[in-house]
Amino acid sequence: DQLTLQLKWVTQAQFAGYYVAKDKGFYEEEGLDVTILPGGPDIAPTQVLAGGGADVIVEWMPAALAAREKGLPLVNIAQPFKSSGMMLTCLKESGITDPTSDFAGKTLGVWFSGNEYPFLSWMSHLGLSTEGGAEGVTVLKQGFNVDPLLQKQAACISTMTYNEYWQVIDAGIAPEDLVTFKYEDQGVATLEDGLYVLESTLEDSEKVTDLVRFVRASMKGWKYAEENPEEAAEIVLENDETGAQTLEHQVRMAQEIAKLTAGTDGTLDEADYQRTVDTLLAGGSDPVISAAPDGAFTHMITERAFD
Amino acid sequence: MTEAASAAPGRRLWDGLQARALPVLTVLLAIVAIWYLGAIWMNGQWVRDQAARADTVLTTAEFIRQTLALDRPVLPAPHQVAAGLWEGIAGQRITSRRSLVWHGWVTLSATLAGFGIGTLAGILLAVGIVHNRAMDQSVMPWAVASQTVPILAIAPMVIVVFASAGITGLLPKAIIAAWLSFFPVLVGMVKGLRTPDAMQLDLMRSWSASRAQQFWRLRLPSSMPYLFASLKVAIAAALVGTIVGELPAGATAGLGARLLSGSYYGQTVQIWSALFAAAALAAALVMLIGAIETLVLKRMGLAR
Amino acid sequence: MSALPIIAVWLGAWGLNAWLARFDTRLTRFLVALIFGATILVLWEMVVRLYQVPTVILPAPTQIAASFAANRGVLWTDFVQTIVKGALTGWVIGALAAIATAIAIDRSPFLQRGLLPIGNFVAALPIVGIAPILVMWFGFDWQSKAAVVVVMVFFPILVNMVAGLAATDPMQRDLMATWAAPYGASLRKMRLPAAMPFLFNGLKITTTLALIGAIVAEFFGSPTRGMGFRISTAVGRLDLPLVWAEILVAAVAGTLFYGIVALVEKKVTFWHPSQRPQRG
Amino acid sequence: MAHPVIEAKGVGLTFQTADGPVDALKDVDLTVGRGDFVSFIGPSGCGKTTFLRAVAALESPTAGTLRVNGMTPDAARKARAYGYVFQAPGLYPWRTIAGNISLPLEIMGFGKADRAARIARVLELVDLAGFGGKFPWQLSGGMQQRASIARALAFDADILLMDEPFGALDEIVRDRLNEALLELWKKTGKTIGFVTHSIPEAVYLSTKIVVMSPRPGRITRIIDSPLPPDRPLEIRETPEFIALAHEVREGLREGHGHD
Amino acid sequence: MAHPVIEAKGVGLTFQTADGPVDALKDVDLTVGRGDFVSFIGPSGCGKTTFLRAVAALESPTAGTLRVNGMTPDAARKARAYGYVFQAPGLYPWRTIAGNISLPLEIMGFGKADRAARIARVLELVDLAGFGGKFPWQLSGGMQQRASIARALAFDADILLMDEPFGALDEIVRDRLNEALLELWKKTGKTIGFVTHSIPEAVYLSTKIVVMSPRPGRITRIIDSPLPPDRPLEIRETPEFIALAHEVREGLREGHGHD
Ligand SMILES: Nc1ncnc2c1ncn2[C@@H]1O[C@H](COP(=O)(O)OP(=O)(O)OP(=O)(O)O)[C@@H](O)[C@H]1O
Ligand SMILES: Nc1ncnc2c1ncn2[C@@H]1O[C@H](COP(=O)(O)OP(=O)(O)OP(=O)(O)O)[C@@H](O)[C@H]1O
Ligand SMILES: Cc1ncc(C[n+]2csc(CCO)c2C)c(N)n1
Ligand SMILES: [Mg+2]
Ligand SMILES: [Mg+2]
Repeated sequence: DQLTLQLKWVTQAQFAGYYVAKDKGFYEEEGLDVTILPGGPDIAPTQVLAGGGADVIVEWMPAALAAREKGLPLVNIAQPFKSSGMMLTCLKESGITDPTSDFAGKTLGVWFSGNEYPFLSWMSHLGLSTEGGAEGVTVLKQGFNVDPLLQKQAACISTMTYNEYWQVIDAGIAPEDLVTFKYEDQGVATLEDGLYVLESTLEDSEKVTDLVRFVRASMKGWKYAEENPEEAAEIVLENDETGAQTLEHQVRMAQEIAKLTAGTDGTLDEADYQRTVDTLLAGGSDPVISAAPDGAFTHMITERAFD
Repeated sequence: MTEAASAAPGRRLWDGLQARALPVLTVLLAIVAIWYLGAIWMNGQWVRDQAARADTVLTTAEFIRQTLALDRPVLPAPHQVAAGLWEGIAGQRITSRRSLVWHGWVTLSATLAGFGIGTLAGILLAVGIVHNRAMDQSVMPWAVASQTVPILAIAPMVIVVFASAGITGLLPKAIIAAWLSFFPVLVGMVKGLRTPDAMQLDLMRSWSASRAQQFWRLRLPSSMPYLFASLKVAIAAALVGTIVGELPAGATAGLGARLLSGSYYGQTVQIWSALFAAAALAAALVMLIGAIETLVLKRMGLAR
Repeated sequence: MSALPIIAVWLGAWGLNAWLARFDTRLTRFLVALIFGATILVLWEMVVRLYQVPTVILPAPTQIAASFAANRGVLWTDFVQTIVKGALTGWVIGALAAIATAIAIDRSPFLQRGLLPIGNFVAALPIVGIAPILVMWFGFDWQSKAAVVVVMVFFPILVNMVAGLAATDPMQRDLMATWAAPYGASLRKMRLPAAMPFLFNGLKITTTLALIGAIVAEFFGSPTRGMGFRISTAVGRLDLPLVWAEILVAAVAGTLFYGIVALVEKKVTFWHPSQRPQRG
Repeated sequence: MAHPVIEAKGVGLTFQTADGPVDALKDVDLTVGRGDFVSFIGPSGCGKTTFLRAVAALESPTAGTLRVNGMTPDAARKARAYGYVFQAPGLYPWRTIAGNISLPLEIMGFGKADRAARIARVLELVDLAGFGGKFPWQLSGGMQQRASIARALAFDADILLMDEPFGALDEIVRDRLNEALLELWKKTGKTIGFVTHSIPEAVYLSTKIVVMSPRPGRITRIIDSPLPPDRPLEIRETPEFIALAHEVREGLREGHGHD
Repeated sequence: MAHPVIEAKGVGLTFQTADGPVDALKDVDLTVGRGDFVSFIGPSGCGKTTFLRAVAALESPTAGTLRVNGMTPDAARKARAYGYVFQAPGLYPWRTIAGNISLPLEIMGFGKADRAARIARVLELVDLAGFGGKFPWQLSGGMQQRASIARALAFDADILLMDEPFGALDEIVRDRLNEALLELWKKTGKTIGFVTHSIPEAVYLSTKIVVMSPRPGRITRIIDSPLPPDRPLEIRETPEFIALAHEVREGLREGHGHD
């Protein structure tokens, strides 16, 4: 059976599990023909899903819940990523040591296009306005790369533990010259890289069977990638059509990703879900979502996959 | 005076070459020189910071050498870009994903498709506008408005919308390219088809020529110079459109994807190489159209 | 069968226009264009409703209008940031630089032969490529957007202006020679006026380029306002009506910008055959 | 047929311009019979071109009636009754001289061999044999004008309308073409309408000279020529000729008054 | 000064074209004294325009020597010795008629009041008073040509060079302007070089008629006119005039041969 998966970002080890499952024939074993569509800076996977361009998407939970409130009935069917890899990376020379006291008056780089929600809710936790001024923080829409930090246009930028952070290091800045704040450590972590489908898909029993097989094969891929990061990185590299990735960077990314996928078989942990919803709801005057969502996830698929 | 005129033809060719090549070379040289200075100046900050972090003091020669050899320069030096281009063009099998030739080909095919669609649309609309008064009055203002829609900004969305309608691959890119390239053709062709003067039209009338005869034998031939001028603009526009269309297609192929991934990883050398490859492609396409133009106009006796 | 009403509306509006077009007065010309646009909007609304196109793919005009009304403040802020600060400033600087360069080139055939071929090459550089570089050089705010616009509009205007300065006919130049006019006088009194139709051609083309450049450059980094910023953010938030409201602002602003330049052109180059009322 | 070739009764033509209406023609009555050679002469702006254009259905009169061969001018146009030579050559620059002459023939559906024969014949006639392969801009102004005359002659229209065809030519060439035109007219019996600024030319060529005057454009005199059809160039020194020229000049002066 | 105004000795001018060199002028010898009125006449392409342009330093001879007022033509140009009327009006379309006439005056640094007075005077002279505020394209071709003549007269250059200035005008207007030009010449004693295709015009106006012939462009005859400076229009019917015209025509025919 045919299935299309829309990734959240470009081909890289962040999505190693899916590429491994495809390359190693795990999907084929389940009788599936999976097409993997890479994402990009301005691709909104939710929009692709709504438009019928994909059956399943990889998306972050804040964006998925926000879309659900907008009337697009997204449902989480599996959660391969247990922990969040998001953090804010600052130059030590900016003098920031403690988020609660030092962010005021600084310029921070943030990703937008639906990825700004975790940051916004963190700031509202801290009681900082994002409109600039001495009491708030000035927000920059961060582009694709880490230049704003290197060029000192921002005191801190958003980075992922597995990707942008290492680009900063590769650019020649020593880890001692940096200060990082993980969202996990700040108690504002939200779930990343889950698999989402439309509610209507779940009403179709044939589709549901496909999804079950898909999740099962994908998780097999993830576990394989966890254990063999080098091989996973090579598989990713083969699938990269731009030819821009380097093996060294992808291997490192695969190793970092393994830390995030560790400790889950893909079943969504309700406690993690609740923490994400609470974080998003506690947004002060401008919460990301206004009410606790209902039916935003299902365990049906993972249960049938792993029983 | 007369002696100079009767100089040997070989000598004259050489003089002509010199008169053409010398200024270009001079300006080129000046640009490269300014570029090197700029590279030293713009990369200097980083080199100084690094030296400060490492607690070393650099000699001037050291400093200059380092600014021109950074991995992630703010402005790569010309020789770095040249090396990147050479590596991308000649250093790979052309089917390799690291080959600029391969990416160039992907972009080129979508560009040509979009250019074809755009040109056809532009010409058809122009013919309609010239022959139908209602079309003249209604289409033109909206054609102008259509170009002010920031198509480049909504290209990602357009790609998604097309994907939802089942159109994927080369076509969505080509349609964005076509959107950008139909306008110059439309404007040029309307002007061109209207360029026959009153007397030429009156002659046709006095011979009682049909509309079709008027079109094929008068309007179309006299619009040729305008058509070619617009085609040159249109093909460059189509290339830009394709490249932008390739950006949101994410990590797939094409010079646009190459630009983007270079940008994503801060690989300035890769950006600049892709950029130059794109510009060279555009220049080659424009030159190709120029060559066709000369050929056609010469056959028509319009080139002197 | 559900396409029937759509086709009916189309045919009806077309018939009305064909009839109106025969009068060819200023009023009917305006009406014809208006009806054409209105028809497209109605058809759009009908398609969206009849085929139940999801809002996240294509919102209906009425939804866009509602979003426009609800977000006037945001739209205005974005307009000022992107169009007034980014596009206009860049366009003015780029145009002035191009005109000055064109005059320099006009004086020196050496420059003309050296700069123009290279200029054509540079003009072919896709802006999307330079935008991230310029954002890196000029920072996140409107200055980098203006820089992108400067680069984008410079060469089209330069090429037109150079052609314009050379557009005097030989007789007009010979006349100046018989009067032994110095360069300054022949520039001011002959070349500049003769170049105006060409200059305006370049200025008109670049109005839309300037808008596009300023908006696209915001994709590569921006403060948290601006039309490009809003469009990409709103797409991420699935707020498609807001995206289209921004597009509407861009289209209206662009058309106005174009219209104003065309109007000034009419005033300045009233003498050019293309601006004179057609005889016969 | 009993119809006169051109019959104008009370023809008026008013242009609506931004500065108000312009009476290009007013109350024009004129009858031209088959085989007439009619010259129109008068100061600039008196409506000569406008009248010729109205006859060829390139303008529509706003008053009076105008008939050509008993039909409306437009019907006559559709019947391809006209060969028209404009004041400027109006050659199509992307066609060679032969191609230009061929164009109306193609439009009217002449066969290929017939076209070639006609082109050769008219090129000979205007002294351009051997130049058929050249493009217009490779010829001097005078040669271009002759080519445009050749083009109008090639398809043997009944009525030849010529708007100052010889204005750009020097005297010698002009004399030669005048003779050739007279020759052609005598041989073919075409009806010719001819606009000129030159009094001797009008007198030398015409069977009927129409003198016009501007503001509003109208006919002030119609002079029938007593000269015989055979006119050597030397006829211009005869007293009859000089008297006729004098009469035309008088007519012109009347209408000139204020200008 | 003892210098002749224009002195050409063995002047040749060859254009290098794609089809090979074209001898536009060859071995031209001519001396023009102060106050002469010289007409150049000859078939199309014989080099009349080229010679006038060489005198005005708009072309450089490739052989021989050419002096104007004892200087090189270029030095004379810089000294603003020339008023030049081209074959076509060549008005600047973005300036009104008055603005066009004012332009050379501005360039030469005339004061404002002086400019206004001169503009009014020359507009009167060419019968265009009241049209100063119009733009060129609002006038008929003839009026434009007169405006361009007015422009050349406004700054009182020593030497007036006119290239078929009256070609586009009808006979009556032409007669009137011929008279006015003669009047001006007698009054100011300017030296005038005048190209025309019309034999009577050349004879009527000139003190010296230069007949030229093409391929290569050269002078075939120089005819000094015995006519007195005072020339009513009727002089054209005198036997002297007719004889002179005949001589010019003979000269022209000689050079025409094959064309
Ligand atoms: N299309 C038009 N619109 C307005 N006015 C016109 C138009 N065509 C001609 N006229 C005016 O009609 C009058 C007659 O013009 P026409 O061209 O017939 O003159 P003409 O006798 O041919 O003059 P010429 O000897 O200069 O060719 C003029 O006053 C002219 O300005
Ligand atoms: N710029 C040029 N380049 C090449 N050939 C030229 C150029 N100007 C003139 N000629 C040639 O020089 C010869 C003389 O031309 P010129 O214009 O002086 O003739 P003319 O006597 O003024 O003719 P007309 O009466 O047609 O104005 C012609 O054969 C012409 O083709
Ligand atoms: C312009 C832009 N920058 C970052 C992201 C966010 N994002 C999505 S997946 C991922 C992991 C990258 O290693 C990141 C950072 C985005 N969507 N758009
Ligand atoms: Mg006329
Ligand atoms: Mg000449």
